[in-house]
Amino acid sequence: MQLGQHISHRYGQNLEGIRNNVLTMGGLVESQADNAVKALLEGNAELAEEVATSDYKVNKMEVTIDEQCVQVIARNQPAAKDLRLVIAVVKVITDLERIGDEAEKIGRYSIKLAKKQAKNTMHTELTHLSQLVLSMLHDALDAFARMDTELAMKIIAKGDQINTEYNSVSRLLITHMMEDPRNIKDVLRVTWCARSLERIGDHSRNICEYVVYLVKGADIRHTNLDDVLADYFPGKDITS
Amino acid sequence: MKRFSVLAAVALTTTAASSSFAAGRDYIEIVGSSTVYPFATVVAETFGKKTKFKTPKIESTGSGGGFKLFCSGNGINTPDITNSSRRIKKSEVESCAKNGVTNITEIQVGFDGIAIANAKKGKALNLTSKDIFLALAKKVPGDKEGVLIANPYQTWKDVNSELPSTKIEVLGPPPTSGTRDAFAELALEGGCKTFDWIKALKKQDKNKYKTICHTVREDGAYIEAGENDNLIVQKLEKNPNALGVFGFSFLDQNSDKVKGAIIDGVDITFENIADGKYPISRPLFFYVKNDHVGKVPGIAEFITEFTSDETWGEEGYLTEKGLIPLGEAERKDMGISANSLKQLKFTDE
Amino acid sequence: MKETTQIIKAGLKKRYAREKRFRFFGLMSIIISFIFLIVLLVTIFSKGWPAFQQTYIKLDIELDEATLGINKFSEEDVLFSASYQKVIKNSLKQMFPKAKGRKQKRARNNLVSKSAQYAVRDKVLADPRLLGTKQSFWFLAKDDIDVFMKGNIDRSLPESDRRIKDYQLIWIDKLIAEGRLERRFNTVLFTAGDSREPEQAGVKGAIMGSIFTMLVTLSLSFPIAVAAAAYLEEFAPQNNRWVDFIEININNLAAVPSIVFGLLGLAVYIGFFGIPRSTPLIGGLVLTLMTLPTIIIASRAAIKSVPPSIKQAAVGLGASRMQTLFHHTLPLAMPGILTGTIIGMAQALGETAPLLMIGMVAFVAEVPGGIMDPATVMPVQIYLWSDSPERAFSERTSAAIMILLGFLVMMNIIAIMLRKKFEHRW
Amino acid sequence: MTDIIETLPSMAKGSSESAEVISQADNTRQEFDVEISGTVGKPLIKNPKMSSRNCDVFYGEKQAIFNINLDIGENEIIAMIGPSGCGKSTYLRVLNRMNDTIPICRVTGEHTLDGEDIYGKDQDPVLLRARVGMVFQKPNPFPKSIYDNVAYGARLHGLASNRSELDDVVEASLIKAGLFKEVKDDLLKPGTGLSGGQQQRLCIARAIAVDPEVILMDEPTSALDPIATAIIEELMDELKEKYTIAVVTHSMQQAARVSQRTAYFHMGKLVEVNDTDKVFTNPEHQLTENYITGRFG
Amino acid sequence: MPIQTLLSTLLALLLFSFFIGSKRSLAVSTVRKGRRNLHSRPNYYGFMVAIWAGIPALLILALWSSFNASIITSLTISGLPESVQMQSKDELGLIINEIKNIASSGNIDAETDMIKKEAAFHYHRLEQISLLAKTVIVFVVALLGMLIGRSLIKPEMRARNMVETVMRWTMILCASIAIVSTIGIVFSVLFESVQFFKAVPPTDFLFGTHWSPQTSIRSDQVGSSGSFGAIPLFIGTLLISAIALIISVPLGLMAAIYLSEYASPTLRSIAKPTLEILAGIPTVVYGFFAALTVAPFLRDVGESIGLSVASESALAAGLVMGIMIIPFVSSLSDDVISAVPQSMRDGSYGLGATQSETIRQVVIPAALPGIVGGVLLAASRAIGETMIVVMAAGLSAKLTINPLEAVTTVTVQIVTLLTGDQEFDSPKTLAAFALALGLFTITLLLNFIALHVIRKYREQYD
Repeated sequence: MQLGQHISHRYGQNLEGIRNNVLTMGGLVESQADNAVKALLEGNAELAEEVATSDYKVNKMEVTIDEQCVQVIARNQPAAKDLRLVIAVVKVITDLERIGDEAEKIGRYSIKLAKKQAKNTMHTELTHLSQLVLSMLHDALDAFARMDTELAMKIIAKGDQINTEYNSVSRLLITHMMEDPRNIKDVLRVTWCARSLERIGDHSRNICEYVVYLVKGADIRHTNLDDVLADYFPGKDITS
Repeated sequence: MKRFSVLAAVALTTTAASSSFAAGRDYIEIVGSSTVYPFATVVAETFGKKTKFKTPKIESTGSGGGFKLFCSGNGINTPDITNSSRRIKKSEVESCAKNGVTNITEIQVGFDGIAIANAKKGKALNLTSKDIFLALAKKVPGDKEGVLIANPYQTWKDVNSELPSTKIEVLGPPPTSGTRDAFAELALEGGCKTFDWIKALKKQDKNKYKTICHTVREDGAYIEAGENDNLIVQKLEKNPNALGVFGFSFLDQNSDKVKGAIIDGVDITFENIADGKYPISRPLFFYVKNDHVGKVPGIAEFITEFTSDETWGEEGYLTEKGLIPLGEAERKDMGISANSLKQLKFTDE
Repeated sequence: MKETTQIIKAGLKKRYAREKRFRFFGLMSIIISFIFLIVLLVTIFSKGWPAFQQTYIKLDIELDEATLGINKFSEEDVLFSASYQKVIKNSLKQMFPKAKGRKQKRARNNLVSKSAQYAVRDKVLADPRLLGTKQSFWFLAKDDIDVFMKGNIDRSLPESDRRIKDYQLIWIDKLIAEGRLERRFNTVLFTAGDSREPEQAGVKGAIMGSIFTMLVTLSLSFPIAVAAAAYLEEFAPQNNRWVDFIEININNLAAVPSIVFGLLGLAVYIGFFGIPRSTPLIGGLVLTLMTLPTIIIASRAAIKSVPPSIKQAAVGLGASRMQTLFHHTLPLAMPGILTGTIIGMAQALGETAPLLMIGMVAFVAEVPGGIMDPATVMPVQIYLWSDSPERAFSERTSAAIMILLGFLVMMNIIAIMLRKKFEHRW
Repeated sequence: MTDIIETLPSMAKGSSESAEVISQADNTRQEFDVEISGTVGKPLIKNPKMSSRNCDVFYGEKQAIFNINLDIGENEIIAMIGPSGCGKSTYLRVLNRMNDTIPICRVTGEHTLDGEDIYGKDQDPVLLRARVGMVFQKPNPFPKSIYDNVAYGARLHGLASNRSELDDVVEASLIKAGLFKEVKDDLLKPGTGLSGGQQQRLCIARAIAVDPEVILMDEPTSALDPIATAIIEELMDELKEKYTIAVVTHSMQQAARVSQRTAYFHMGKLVEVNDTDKVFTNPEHQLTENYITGRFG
Repeated sequence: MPIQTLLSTLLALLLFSFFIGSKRSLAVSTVRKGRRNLHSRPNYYGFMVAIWAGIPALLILALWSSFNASIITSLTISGLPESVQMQSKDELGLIINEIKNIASSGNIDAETDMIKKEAAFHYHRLEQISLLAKTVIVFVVALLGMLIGRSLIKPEMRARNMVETVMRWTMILCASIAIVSTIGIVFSVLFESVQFFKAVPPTDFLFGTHWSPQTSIRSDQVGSSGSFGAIPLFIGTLLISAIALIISVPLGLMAAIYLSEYASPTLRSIAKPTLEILAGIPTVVYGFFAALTVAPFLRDVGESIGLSVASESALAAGLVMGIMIIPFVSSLSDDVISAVPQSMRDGSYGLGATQSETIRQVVIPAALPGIVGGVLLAASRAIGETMIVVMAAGLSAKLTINPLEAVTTVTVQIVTLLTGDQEFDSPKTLAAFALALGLFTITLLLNFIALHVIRKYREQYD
């Protein structure tokens, strides 16, 4: 999809500004998530502390972008793809903010877990899941930046993988709890972290859905993936 | 550019507003009667061509308007000569004198015959003055002596059984015209006088007499047709039943279209008018402001030209234009008094 | 189909009939007007055409010194005042010796115009050495002869009803047979001033008079009228008694009969300011008053129709009201102003009545050379000629009308061209 | 697609390089001028009230409209949008043969109203215009009283046989146009004395009084303020129940608000016709998209 | 210096002042901060200087010229011996006149008495002095004005405002010319009218139903004075104008409608100017046409259907006059009809009106004020027309509204009375002035009413 040049230069600038801010916010959120995972896996309390305390930046960006969107709607009454862009942005930043929140949560648990680093290594179980989620987030943001619906569809299709991974991690952690009831407190923390990672995956998926909406004008939420593929990506084998 | 034109306009207006037009006038200015106009213009033109003076300018203002201008004073802005189809009146002499115009010469140039004519196609008419009076007067004597009734006659036959039974329709000049005046005085009064009791009235009550004899009927039989005599001629041609009253020169020029009626047994011809046999003709005059002579170049020479035999004589070019000349002796006297600029001494009739 | 549709359909036939009738009336109005115009023009043109031709007669003149009483060495004044009529008479006598009686002799002398002697005089003055020789001259024929040659006197009429008698016919036939009679284009009509002899009469004096008068009228009435209109439309306060009064007066002046302006000119310009009578200046001044209201009314309408947005735009750019007026409003209103000016000028060009009072209804033989020379104007010339007894003037009257109409058409064409040039669309 | 990616980094750097962006955009502009091969969306529907096939309109030598095919359904409001001079008003005037009054205008193609040929030999433009009424951009009340303005058409067409019937027609039309309450005491006052919005409603009342089947509106609110506009839009919505309405507008918001379908015209061609919902969120044609989002194209 | 030379020299001086002014302003501005700090454009400074030079000089010139004569005259009189001065005013006027004549002609006969000769010489000298003084003063004032104007030039000087104020006053002056003319007209006819009303009571004039000035020409016959009831003249004017309007309004209006609404542009561009020729044909031609073609035709037609038609009838004159004024109605109506906005027509067509219905019910009502204006102009032309009436309707003042009879109009009577052969100060001539005054008053009243009616109409529909 091409954006083209607006007749009203300022309108165009405003829209671009919003997009840029969203991408910046995406980048911020992504690094938050990265750091959180890193802190969790490495038991780096310092990093975890930083993640836990810098969520306010994400929140602030959300408010700013929200404000910008309201202004654009009020002033320029965007239509068609501009309208979809604004709507998508409003939704994307909500998801990003949530991702930020999840990252913060992971950070907080990581601080506590880090102190017991030496004794417990259950959180290493999360390595695979976190890699998966982070790449998904990265790709989603990429799809948004490039308005790449095919990439977005691929990510959406990955959603199942995360579920599978989360289920297996859950099973593992339950085993840990059964092994040693003293560990329950820590294991629960790790479970919550896994839960957060799963949420980040869901949010990323949402972002991808908005990308499809933004580009194709089709709302694919709560619809069968195969139908969507048949309708909007005919003749393309995306999931494979 | 526009502002300059505005400036120019302002300048022009001021030119107009400033009254000092002291620049000399080198041509004679003549005003007055439209009846004399055709004759005066011919003289003026010949004068202009023959001599080295400029051709005089002649306005056709009517006799009254002419006197008004003439009598408005001496000076370069007033006319030098006025034409008139009647004598100057006492009141006019007075108004002249009031403005300092006291030294006037009166010159009678000849006569203008007034024709009563109808179309060539129409029947030849042999009228008497009485017929004319009875046909055209506003009130005519009734059956009893001394009683006037509103004119009842509708056709010529009603007036005189020998005349054809056509509707009385006479096109003539309006009451403001000298021609009309002369016509009333000569034709109507002539017929009027044939009634003895009216004639007798003349001595007792002149006003009443004139009222009876000069008043023209206004019920449509006499049609006031303006002073365009050409038009009257053409109208007569279109309407063979109608008669017209107009100057002799027009009859002369249009002898193929209209013919004059015989009045009291006299045919309207050049000779008959000159002899005074034809009853309806009137004198024509012009008046010269003696004070201007010598100051406006050419006045004396113009008078000489006017009064030369070549001009107003029996063979003169004015007769070609229809002027009836004065008699030989009168002409001579008039010529002398004119060229010597004899001052007019007004005597009431 | 809906009920209303049916009702409408039912009435349609009648309405279309009405439409057709209406259109027909419109077309008829134009056709009727055109018929009148054509009738008038045909009358004028058919009468006026012959006036553009003039009959000339060739005579051989013996410039005999003895007859003339002058010789080659005479003073110019003597040469000037000699009677050249005699040699012309002699020449005619030689040609037609049979004339009997005074009447016929006079008729013989009147074959050629009275101007003939002056033509001879001018030639002699130019070259006194011609005296004593025999020269051929083409003289203007007398008006009667001219009228006859143009077929306006019927030969078949009985002699007494004809202005050209039988003996004259014989002379004319002889002249024709000898090739001494010719019809040429009538240059006199355009190069001479007024004359009482139809064959010598021309409209140049009247044309020049009209031109000078119109110049005065135009140069006064145009700026004044435009200024007045601009003031009333652009500057005058609304609902001001004085302005109302001006407005009523302007409208009223448009309705005042033109003769009244003549009275005004007589009383004010001549009586009060002492402007000389009979001059294009006074005529122009009087006609200015007469045309002013017409131009003012038209100009006001034109200025009013300039969209206010344009004026506002100019004022918005910081132009003063005066600048707006001169730079925008007036140029844009120019087509309308010009239309009004032309209508007014055309009216003034054809006006006689007011000139009566200020001495322009006059015999002026000399061609005026400026606004201070005595002059008449075209319509007055037409009026005077139409009232002249000489038959030959009637065709000249029509010819003069044709020339006046030519002027009018020219003015209209200029107006249309100017209008085209200034026309704007918004 | 690729452009965006290239422009993005520069965008991120800030506005100081925006000039460069514009020039890039200018370069890309050529690519937007794609050939319009035909109308996208759904110009044709079942059981249309009016329809046009292969419509061309010429002004003298100049062609103003190129091959338009469009149906207008019963009781729907169809909005026509497009840049100035795109032919939408011209097309609107084709529908009731108003173009007949322009001598140099020539219309070809098939045009029907209820299946009847509008330009057929036996079709009468006067009758047609009574059935297909029109409301214009600028309120143009006649220099008559309010009553006479509304009664004008009814009188012309003889729709009322007596005074009281005429009164009824006038009252009913004014009520339908939502103007009756405001003017009921001033019916004999001149129509030109009303406010702009009232005048336009008067014009609508005038059109309704003839009881048309279709009402064409040529930018009916372009000269009005938002309140008056809102009242007229509300009125259009009500009128939709009885009449078919085609409205030309320059306000996309208005088109979006009042119409069920929207047609986009571009340089004499009909580019896209679609449900209004779709056109304003997700137009199919690039040109439509550019127009409604306010882009070059 | 004669006035023409003086004026043209003055004009040249004004041009010179203009250039001086604009040059000076440029010079002044460059000394300081350059052109931009000038308040007005250099042209305006030029105009300002020209105004300073021109207006006082022209004013002085006009004043001098208007008082010149009377001052010199009184100076001459005061130079005369007392015995002469003692004489009555009339006598004195005569003497002065004579002196003036002597002076202007410069030819002094031997007979003229010494006093007059001297006076004439005195007069002549005074005149020469006056002329010289006038020339000198005017030029000095003009030069002084120029210098003052020049010295006033400063960059901050508001030349434009000053020039515009002067121009504005000039415009007011131009607009007021209408009033001046009205006053002029009233004054030029008032004096004679008053004299007339001394002879004829105003009531007789205003309400008399008989107009017959025929016998009163004889001033020696007071007893048989004619009657001067103006009613028949005004009725006649109305009758003929009404006939003319009955002919010209429908024809002109329909022609205008056809041209502006139905006709092709080519036909219109040809037909409109062609029709306008009708207004340009001299009225003499119409007069002949009416008298020689139309009137006999009407009479013959009348005879054939048993109606008595006078050979000079109001109908013939009115008919031809109607033709003459067709273009007044058609051209002006055509303009206003074309000016009716297309949207009005569209509105009507859009409702299913036919073209004629649109024209009749929408276009014409909308154009009505303008059409009425055109008709009024045509009517005033009809009222003022003389030649046609003189030739075709005659001069007999009959109180009738029968168009088949001969009538006359006010203007015709004015012209005939003024150019007649009777004495100028007889009531008969003076009646012309009274008629002019009457006509003028009536048209003024009508215009007054018209303005108010139009105002009311405009308030309603604008």
